[in-house]
Amino acid sequence: MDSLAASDGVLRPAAPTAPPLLKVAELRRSFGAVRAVDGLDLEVEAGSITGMIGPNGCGKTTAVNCITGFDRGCSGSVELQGRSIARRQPEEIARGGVMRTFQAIRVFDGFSVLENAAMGRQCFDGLRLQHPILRTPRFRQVERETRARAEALLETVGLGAKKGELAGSLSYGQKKLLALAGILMSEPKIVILDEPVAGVNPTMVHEIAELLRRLNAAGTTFLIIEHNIEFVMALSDRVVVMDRGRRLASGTPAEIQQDERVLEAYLGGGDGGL
Amino acid sequence: QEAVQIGVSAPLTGPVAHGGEHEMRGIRLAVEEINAKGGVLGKPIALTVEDNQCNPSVSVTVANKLIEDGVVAIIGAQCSSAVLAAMPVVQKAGVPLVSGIATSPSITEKAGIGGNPWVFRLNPSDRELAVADVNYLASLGSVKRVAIVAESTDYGRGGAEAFAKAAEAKGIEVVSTDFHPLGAADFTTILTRLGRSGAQAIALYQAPADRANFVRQKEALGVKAALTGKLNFAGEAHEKLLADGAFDQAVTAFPYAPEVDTPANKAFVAKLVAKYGETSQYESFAGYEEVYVLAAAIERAGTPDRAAVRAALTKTSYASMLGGTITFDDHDQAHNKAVISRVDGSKVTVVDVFSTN
Amino acid sequence: MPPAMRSPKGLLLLLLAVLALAYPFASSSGYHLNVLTNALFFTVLAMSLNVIYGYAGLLSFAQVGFWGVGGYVGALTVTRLGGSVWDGMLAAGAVALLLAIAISAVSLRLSNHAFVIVSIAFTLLLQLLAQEWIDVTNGPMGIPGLPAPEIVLGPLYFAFDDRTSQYFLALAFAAATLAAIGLVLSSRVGRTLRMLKHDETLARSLGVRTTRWKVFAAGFAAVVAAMAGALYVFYLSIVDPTIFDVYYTQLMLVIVIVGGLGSFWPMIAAGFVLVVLPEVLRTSDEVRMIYYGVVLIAGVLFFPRGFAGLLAARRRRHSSGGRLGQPGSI
Amino acid sequence: MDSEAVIETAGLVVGYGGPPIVRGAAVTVRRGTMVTFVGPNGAGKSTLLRGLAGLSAAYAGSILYNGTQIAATSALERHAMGIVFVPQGRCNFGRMSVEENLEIAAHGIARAERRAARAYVFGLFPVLEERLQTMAGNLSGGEQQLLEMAMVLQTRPQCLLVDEPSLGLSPKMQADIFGKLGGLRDAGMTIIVVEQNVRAALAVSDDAAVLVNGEIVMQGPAPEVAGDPGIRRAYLGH
Amino acid sequence: MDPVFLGQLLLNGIVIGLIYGLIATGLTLQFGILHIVNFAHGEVLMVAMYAMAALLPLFGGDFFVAFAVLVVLASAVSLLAARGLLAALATGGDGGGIFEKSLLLTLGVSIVLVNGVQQLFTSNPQMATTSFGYGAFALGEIRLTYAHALASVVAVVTFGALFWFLLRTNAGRALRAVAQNREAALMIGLDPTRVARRAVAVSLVLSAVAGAVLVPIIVFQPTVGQTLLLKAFAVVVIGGMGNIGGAVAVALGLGVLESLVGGFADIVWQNAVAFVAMIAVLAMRPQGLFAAAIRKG
Ligand SMILES: Nc1ncnc2c1ncn2[C@@H]1O[C@H](COP(=O)(O)OP(=O)(O)OP(=O)(O)O)[C@@H](O)[C@H]1O
Ligand SMILES: Nc1ncnc2c1ncn2[C@@H]1O[C@H](COP(=O)(O)OP(=O)(O)OP(=O)(O)O)[C@@H](O)[C@H]1O
Ligand SMILES: [Mg+2]
Ligand SMILES: [Mg+2]
Repeated sequence: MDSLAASDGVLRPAAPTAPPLLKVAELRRSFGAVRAVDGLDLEVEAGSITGMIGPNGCGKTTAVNCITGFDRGCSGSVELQGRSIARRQPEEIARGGVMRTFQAIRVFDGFSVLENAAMGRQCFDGLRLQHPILRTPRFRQVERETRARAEALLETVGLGAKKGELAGSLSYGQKKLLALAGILMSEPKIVILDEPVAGVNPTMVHEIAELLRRLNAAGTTFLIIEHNIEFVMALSDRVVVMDRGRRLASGTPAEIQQDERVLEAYLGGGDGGL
Repeated sequence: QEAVQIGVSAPLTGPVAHGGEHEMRGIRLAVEEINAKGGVLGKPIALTVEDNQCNPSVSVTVANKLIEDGVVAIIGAQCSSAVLAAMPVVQKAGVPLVSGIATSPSITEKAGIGGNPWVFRLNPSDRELAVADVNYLASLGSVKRVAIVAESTDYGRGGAEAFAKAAEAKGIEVVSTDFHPLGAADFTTILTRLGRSGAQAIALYQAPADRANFVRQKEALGVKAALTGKLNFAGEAHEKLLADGAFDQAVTAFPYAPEVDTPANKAFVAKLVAKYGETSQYESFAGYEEVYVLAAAIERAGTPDRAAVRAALTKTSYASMLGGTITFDDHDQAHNKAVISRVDGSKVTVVDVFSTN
Repeated sequence: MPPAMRSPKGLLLLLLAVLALAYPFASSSGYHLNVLTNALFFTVLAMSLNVIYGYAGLLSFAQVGFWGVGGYVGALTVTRLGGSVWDGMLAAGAVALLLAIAISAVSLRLSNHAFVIVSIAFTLLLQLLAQEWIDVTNGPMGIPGLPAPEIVLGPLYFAFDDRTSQYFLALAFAAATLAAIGLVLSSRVGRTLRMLKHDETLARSLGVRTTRWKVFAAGFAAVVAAMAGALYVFYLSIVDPTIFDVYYTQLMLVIVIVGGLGSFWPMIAAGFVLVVLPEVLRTSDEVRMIYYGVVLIAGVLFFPRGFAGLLAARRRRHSSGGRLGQPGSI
Repeated sequence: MDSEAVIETAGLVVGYGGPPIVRGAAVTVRRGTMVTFVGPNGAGKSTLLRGLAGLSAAYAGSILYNGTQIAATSALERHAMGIVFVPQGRCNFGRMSVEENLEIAAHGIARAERRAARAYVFGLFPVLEERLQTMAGNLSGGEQQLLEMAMVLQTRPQCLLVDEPSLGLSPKMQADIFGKLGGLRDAGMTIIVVEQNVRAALAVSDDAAVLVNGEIVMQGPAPEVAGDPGIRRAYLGH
Repeated sequence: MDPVFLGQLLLNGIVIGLIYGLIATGLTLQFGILHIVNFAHGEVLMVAMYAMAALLPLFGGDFFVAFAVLVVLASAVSLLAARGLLAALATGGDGGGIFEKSLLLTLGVSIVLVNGVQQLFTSNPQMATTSFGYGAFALGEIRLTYAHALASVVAVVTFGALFWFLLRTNAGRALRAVAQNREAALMIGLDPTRVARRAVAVSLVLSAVAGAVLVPIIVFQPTVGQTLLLKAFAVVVIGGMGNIGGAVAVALGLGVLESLVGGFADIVWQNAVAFVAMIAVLAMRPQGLFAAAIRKG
């Protein structure tokens, strides 16, 4: 069944010097009779953009929840740079450099857009408790940097004019963009995006792609789950296809687009609006 | 014409509000009577009433407010902890406090000689009542084993301890002592146990509502044991229970009973019934006598000066409606008479009015 | 010009300080001072609830528990261990901190509703303990006759044993604690706590150690409440189990909600209004509690978002933006 | 095709209590047609739909529904008249099972017809039948989207307003859903769609409008809008 | 061990548990489902008790007639009260936080009711005499008073009805739906306000029913409701917020636990054990005993 997945691992030239940044093996999670993730193997190379596609309900989001610690009922191994992060608390995993967005958008409704963006960085700016309380010079310095970066990012995603407004009053797509900006505020090792451009205007999708490419060039690794095939194919170095909780195929975008099984299981009728 | 200001601190809201309400009836009645006869020092008495919610900190606030308002003296507080909290306040300000209901022994310990000379207590302590109760119980000869049920407050604990001690002295065995939280509504469990413990009597130290629940459930569960301890039969619920025979064979020593057959008491009861449609309760009686004792002291002092009134209070000699004469001892504690009653069927008989000391 | 006077807010603050300091000299009423002193204590207590509820979003009925524990630990430190009142306050803070950490360990994973129940159960357990552990707490009678706080500095001696000095002591305590809380909450720490309240999952995904922050909020709030409780019992000169009364919880909650969850100055204003209000209503004797209830109901009807909401609404009218709620709601 | 207008607005201004968001929209939707609104994020597309559905206040302007003025009616009244709105993002009863969600949504359907209605939506979205006892909040994003469509389509509304029906759906399902919407339109339903999946949506629509900054900048037959080079470049991502 | 004693304790416990559950039913709808905190819940019971006590003499102490009249009266009053409550909660939009607003509002109502009733009826403990008198069933040596038996039966019937209502009727489903997602309710044409109003009215009637059946059991005074409040809230939360089966199970467990503690140890420790048990149970099942969690990601 998963011969391609298995042989794929064998065929690939081993890179002994650089183990994958994120390595997931035999990941499982079931809910009653539903085996949402059913022995998933996944590797994300450092510095890559890896796309992940698959039909609705095939277990993509569940897998992300397992990797990032939000789902406590998973089994299997999850390694970041060779070290296990399975069963760690989500905030520790985030601090370790694995950050994710949520498919069902989450922003802090009662905070301003700028604050929302700034919050993405506050656990990573190296300040300790006393700095903000005593408003030390170091704190002011960091605040200035955070603000500058937040403003720049908001500008890029088209929210520059909205920075003073409450995040709760944004439109759906704007919230999505805000969540994305927030997660990009710090410099995580790997960013996992769960449908970052669903509901985003096509023109903006191009700009997001540009932004991600730029950040990737600067060293950030991405794992992107998306149903926008064009976006995934254009951006990814490798694409992993999931089906029924496991890996159905993986390869370069070109390879995937030729794969019969993928066309049948996912894209539907071989075209799927490509 | 200026009035003589008397302050009242009473629990008018909160868990023991009914006590405060009845105390106010007695207080108001006494003040009306005195004013009708020309008041004290030729001036009417004016009451300033404040709600202390039976809460010590509110009690302090109230005491301060009353003192501020220029009262000559303060009556009440009713709850022991409220009295205890107000004591240092009145001492500092030099205002007499007359308390007729709070039972905590530490009030007496702290009052009078070597302590706080501004606090006076009229009611007998539960210890004295318990001794009288047990003595009478022993004299009946039929009760050898008793169980104690008391609320877990200073009132309940103090009463239970006093009763146990008195029982021991008389060779009556205490088979069990149960404390329950104030406001407990269900006693079926305790009653189940007591019903099987062989106790011939159950001594109660409970707030009226809890006692009524207890007695009603005891009756329904068919637990056969006479009731004793600190009981009274006033108030609608208890009157009904009494009428239904739920208190049959009960014996109690209590600071007051409306059945006491003195002219003064009969008149007092009649007045209250006329005014409120309800017979007098202990708190009304206490409120009434608090006012009279205080008014007499002001009259004797000849001036509404607080220190003079305090001095006059120490020399109190007041003829209580129960028949005794109230005087204060070194600790400013009066030893009023108390009442032993028993119930046969639904009929309350005052067996004895005895002096406490 | 001193910096405090440069902004209108600073000026207001200065005015307030002058008023607070001058008040005892302007009025000779011990009763009024007593009410004001109470207002100081309850404002601090309410502010401690604001830390954990208004900011971190955990409705804790344990605050009154800590307040009571503070009272008892303070009293026992003085009566049993022979410490000074200040030792009592420190001990109160320390014990409360330990208790807060312990209770946090069990309760912080709970849903918000479950947390409420646990915090109530915790307080009621403490009350039971105060009531029933008679050997230590003296049971329902409480521990009366607590000494007044005093300062002994070599030959210098000062006792806070009259209304005015006690008022100043309470004022100093309130100013210090409120300033500390204000400093912490107005900084990024306050924002972090509010993140927990708004969306804990999102906060965790951004790396916020939510458990640690909740413990921080619980501990901070507990220490403040306990120290206030300790000072309060020396002010009253008695501690007894009614210090755990729901009355205090209700008062705190009402202050925090009327002030506006997570607000600072409006909450302080609410603290004063709501402590003074029942006293003002005393003129009407038995029905005063009914008036009080009616005032609460009217409060909800006319200021549904508390004092803070009132201010915010006024500010909004002058600027645009900000989110307005959707019409109607269940 | 019938050319009578089902919805006709003039000078419609909609907002959330603050400044107006949609300013002076004039929209005409003919019976049995499908109209798609496109535009950048935050343009006011959802706000316009909410205004039509009665969920956001119309500050000014008129909304005619089958010729009757409905600008002042409530969302529930409009629902009763047959205007049904599916909001953007998640909108179901998360703590109830899929079955209960479908059942409750069928409250307006006569008891005798419920079984048929159920069979109909299972035919549209078979996956729901497999997940019948799962709590809606636990479904995957795409499954929830399908559930919401199913809840609403059960009742065969006269006039359907959908905000981003393809959100979170796999390419296969996207094609499927637009196909189904087209089918419903062909069966006589009037449909107004807001979409970011512009190409797929315009392919099945009769008419289209481009909304920018709260104002309609272009309006016309779908192919015409899709073909306008300026619009394509600026808002359709080409 | 003495089986009669144990049997009596268990029976007492079950009955107490059922009564706790009955007191909690109104809250299950208000708090468990609609998330409206009702601090005046105990006062609603209290007022119902006074009303029942006032009605009883009019019907010669016949409990059932008075009960029927009370339910009719309560329904009328509840509809009005529900309308008023929801209207008050709707002031200022939902920005004020429905939870906080309801807390403050019902606290105010509670204060007004306690003190108002005290003004009208004094705070004397009241006892109503009913046709049950002090009668009891005797099962061998085990006794069950008529009043307790009645309360138990009413409790069981109420739970059954509520269970059926919430899970099997469209109105019950609509209620849960509206509380979960107002916007989705509008999407499918449910009127959230009307549904909520009906639910609050029903919950108030349930509270009145609970108050009425307590009349033959406990003596009451204006503050009686406050002592009943905590355990009712605990039952609702630990049972899993709106889960009727859970609430019943927790109530029964609590009743039996308390009864056993009271029977074999000191009754003072009943509450202590109950509180510790609550904390322990919640520490193990953070969402409550019978609530399922929804995925976060
Ligand atoms: N907590 C849960 N309880 C029951 N079933 C669940 C739970 N969480 C997920 N599932 C089921 O597991 C399957 C996988 O869901 P998941 O959200 O991972 O899908 P997905 O690949 O992200 O789909 P989509 O593209 O639609 O977002 C779905 O069928 C869903 O119904
Ligand atoms: N609840 C609200 N309160 C105040 N302003 C709002 C609210 N919702 C949206 N807005 C504002 O209205 C404008 C239009 O929002 P709307 O949701 O209609 O956009 P949209 O075109 O649907 O965008 P998207 O494609 O991202 O869904 C935005 O600027 C947004 O900030
Ligand atoms: Mg998903
Ligand atoms: Mg939108």
